[in-house]
Amino acid sequence: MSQAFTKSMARNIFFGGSAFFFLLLVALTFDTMQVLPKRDHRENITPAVERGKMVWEKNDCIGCHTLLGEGAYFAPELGNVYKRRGGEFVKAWIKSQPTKVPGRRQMPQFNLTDQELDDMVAFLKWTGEINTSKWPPNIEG
Amino acid sequence: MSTPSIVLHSHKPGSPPGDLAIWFFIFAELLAFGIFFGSYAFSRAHHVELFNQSQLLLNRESGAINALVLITSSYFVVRAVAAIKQGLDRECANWLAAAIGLGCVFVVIKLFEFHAKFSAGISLSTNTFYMFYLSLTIFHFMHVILGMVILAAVMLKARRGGYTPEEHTGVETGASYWHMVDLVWVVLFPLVYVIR
Amino acid sequence: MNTPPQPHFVRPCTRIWLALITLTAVTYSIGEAGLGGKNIMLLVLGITLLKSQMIASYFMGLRKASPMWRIIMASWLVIVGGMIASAYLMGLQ
Amino acid sequence: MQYQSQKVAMPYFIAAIGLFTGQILFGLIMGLQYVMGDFLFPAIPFNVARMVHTNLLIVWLLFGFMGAAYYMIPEETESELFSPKLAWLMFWIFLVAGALTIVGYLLVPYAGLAKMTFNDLWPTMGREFLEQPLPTKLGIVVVALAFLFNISMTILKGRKTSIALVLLMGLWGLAVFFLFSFYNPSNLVLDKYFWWWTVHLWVEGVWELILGSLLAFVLIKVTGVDREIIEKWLYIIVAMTLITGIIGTGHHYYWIGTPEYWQWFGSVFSALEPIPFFMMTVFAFTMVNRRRREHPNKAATLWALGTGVMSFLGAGVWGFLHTLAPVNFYTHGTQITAAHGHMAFYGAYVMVVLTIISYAMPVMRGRAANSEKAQVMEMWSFWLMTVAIVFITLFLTAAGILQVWLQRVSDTPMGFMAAQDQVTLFYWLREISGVIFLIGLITYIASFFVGGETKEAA
Repeated sequence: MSQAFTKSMARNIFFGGSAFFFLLLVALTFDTMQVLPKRDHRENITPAVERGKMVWEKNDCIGCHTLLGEGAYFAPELGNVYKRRGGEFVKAWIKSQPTKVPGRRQMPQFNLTDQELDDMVAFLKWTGEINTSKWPPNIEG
Repeated sequence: MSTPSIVLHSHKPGSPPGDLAIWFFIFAELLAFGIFFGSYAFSRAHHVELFNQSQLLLNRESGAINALVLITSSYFVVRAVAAIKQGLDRECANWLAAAIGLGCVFVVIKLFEFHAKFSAGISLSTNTFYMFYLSLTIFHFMHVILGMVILAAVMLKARRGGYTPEEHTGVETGASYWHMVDLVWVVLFPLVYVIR
Repeated sequence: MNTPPQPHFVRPCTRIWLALITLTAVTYSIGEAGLGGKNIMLLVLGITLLKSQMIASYFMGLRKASPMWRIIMASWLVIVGGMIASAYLMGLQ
Repeated sequence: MQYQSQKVAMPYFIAAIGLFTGQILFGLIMGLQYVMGDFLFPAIPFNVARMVHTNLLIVWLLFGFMGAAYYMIPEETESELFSPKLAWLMFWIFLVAGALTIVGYLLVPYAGLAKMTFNDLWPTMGREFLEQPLPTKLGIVVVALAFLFNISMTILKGRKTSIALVLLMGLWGLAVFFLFSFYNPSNLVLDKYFWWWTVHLWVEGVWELILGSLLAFVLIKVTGVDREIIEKWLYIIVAMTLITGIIGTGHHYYWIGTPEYWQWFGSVFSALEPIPFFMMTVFAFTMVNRRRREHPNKAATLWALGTGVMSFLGAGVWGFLHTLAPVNFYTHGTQITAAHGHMAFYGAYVMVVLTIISYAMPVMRGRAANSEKAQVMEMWSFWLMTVAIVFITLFLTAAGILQVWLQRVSDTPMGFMAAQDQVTLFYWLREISGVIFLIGLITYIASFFVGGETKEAA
């Protein structure tokens, strides 16, 4: 490489460039935080929804399912399951697991109390109402 | 002992003025801006009416004045490079100070324009046109500030006599970056403020 | 130590600067007149590419650089100009 | 090996390879569960196997990075490590904490583990890659701080080279962005938004600094090209990495509720993210072509070149495949993401750690390079593992394309499980490639124990 390209200039570009774009990320984050309330309807976060998120996390549902497309790809997307199946189906399904059909993918029995089941449904219902720019493409998720 | 007349220049003949690394950064920035200009143009093709309508609310005077300001400050930087090649440190620093001064004018005009838009309730999420208008102008605005920081650093070093006719790559590096910032606005102004 | 003569590029750059100022004024007046349509767009785009080429060659000093650099800059201008023009024409249909 | 304290890297490398083997074993279990749904159920349900697989991956890479730092920094700064004892202590704490966590995942139902480890006090569990209980997370912070203290003090009192500086920034960045894993708001959108500041700004931000500095170090040693040129390239590569990668975070903000301008910013900047990886490939090959010495360690050179190519393919090409918003709309949350994940992690981070291990281990054992026989075996392992990962990625890409077609694009979309049944063939083929990968890994481990006359000490 020619001598015309000095290390100190390259270092300045590294520092200047990364600081510049980190500032831009912070600025965009600031704007996003202003706009988010209108898109995620945080006013609908009831204590049940909060408890539901805790139930979701305590049982590592993300270890098999995806939520808004992020997680494990072993089991269906649950971001829009409330719209796809409805709350009662979700509760009945969780209570009736595992199916024990040989060779099929199995979901463990989590022994959730009725309160936890209702909270989980509230959380999934709220998640389904987030404005995700019309994702997923169809109800199958 | 007579000073050698020929200019000992560590500069590789044929490579553009200033440090090659800054040219690498210039073309990376031009690539990013180019993709943004393309995205603007093609999404305008899908919402011609919306873009034309929203464009009316832009303050074309401030855009034009800013174009003149940046072109003139670019010219001042050319004069600064010329001065340092003659070994006139003080004059070079003064030209750079003038260029930074005009940069401040640009920043002030831009701040007024943004303030007007934000207080009118226009934001990145208003519609696709304003999303592009604000993204492009804010992204360019930050480049102007970074350019002014670079020019300020070069000016201080020039004032301290840090450059000589034989070795002033730093001044040319800062100049090239500043010209890139001006070049981007020369393309951005007609695209966003004029073409309809 | 006598001061070396003024570099050769200052005089042309002054002329380029004045040309850029006038071309910007022309673009601005087109905008003020609120003209639209294909020909106006091509005119404005032509002016913009001319201004950009002037800045790149004279202000940025690419005129004296090896052809590779001039080609890179020119191709950037052509691609961006091409995108803007083709997108505009697409929008007309 | 000029500095005795460099030897502290040895346990870190050994632990790294050990955990790597564990990661692959659980990967094979999961691969089988994809085709035989009730394999090892309920003893090891899929989510537990996945936690172990992903957590082992991250922990063994961290061991590799720390080992690499302990090996490189004394040599870069031309001074002994600040405190080898502290390094040994941290090694055992991190290994024990990691082992306990994995045992906890396997033996205790996750909800029980959460209760046992005071998760209610400060809930941070149950999120992908960050499933560790609170005590483990706090342990990681302690180990990271002690490690950074050790490395930073060594650099402060020694020679400050660009490679050491970039590595230090990468490691400090890693620690800083890990702190975002402690932020777990009840609003899912905020939770995900800052979750990505740990995950994305790691693997597409500061980890690339570590990758760059490790690769630069090995290239200097193996090619003998002078430091000035290599460090210039390093700065430009890591500059482009952060310039594109920081706003590249936007390609995770398309569909999680964040405003729609992220679809433009995310697409534009993440489309530029392959550039630094392409530059790394050109960098590696240019340096090796212009080498000024014939280093006896051919295997390490192969690993270094392989890192450049595979990181460009896996992170660059396969990343670009599904990074543009209109494409991502259909491929988000499908096997395409898994395909990119496998090749990117292997190509960029697994290979660079194996590069530094392949270079450093012989030196720490008192010779410039292993015997011809050992190096041939190591090269066999390189090709077995690399080709296996390429096939895993190809099969998962095929599965992903079919899944997108059946479940997302078609007018009569199939349900999730119905679509999965259609792609089972590719899961079988992926599992076979996984077994070949394991054979490659076993060959790699075996190559350390092969005798034969070795090259003279460096």
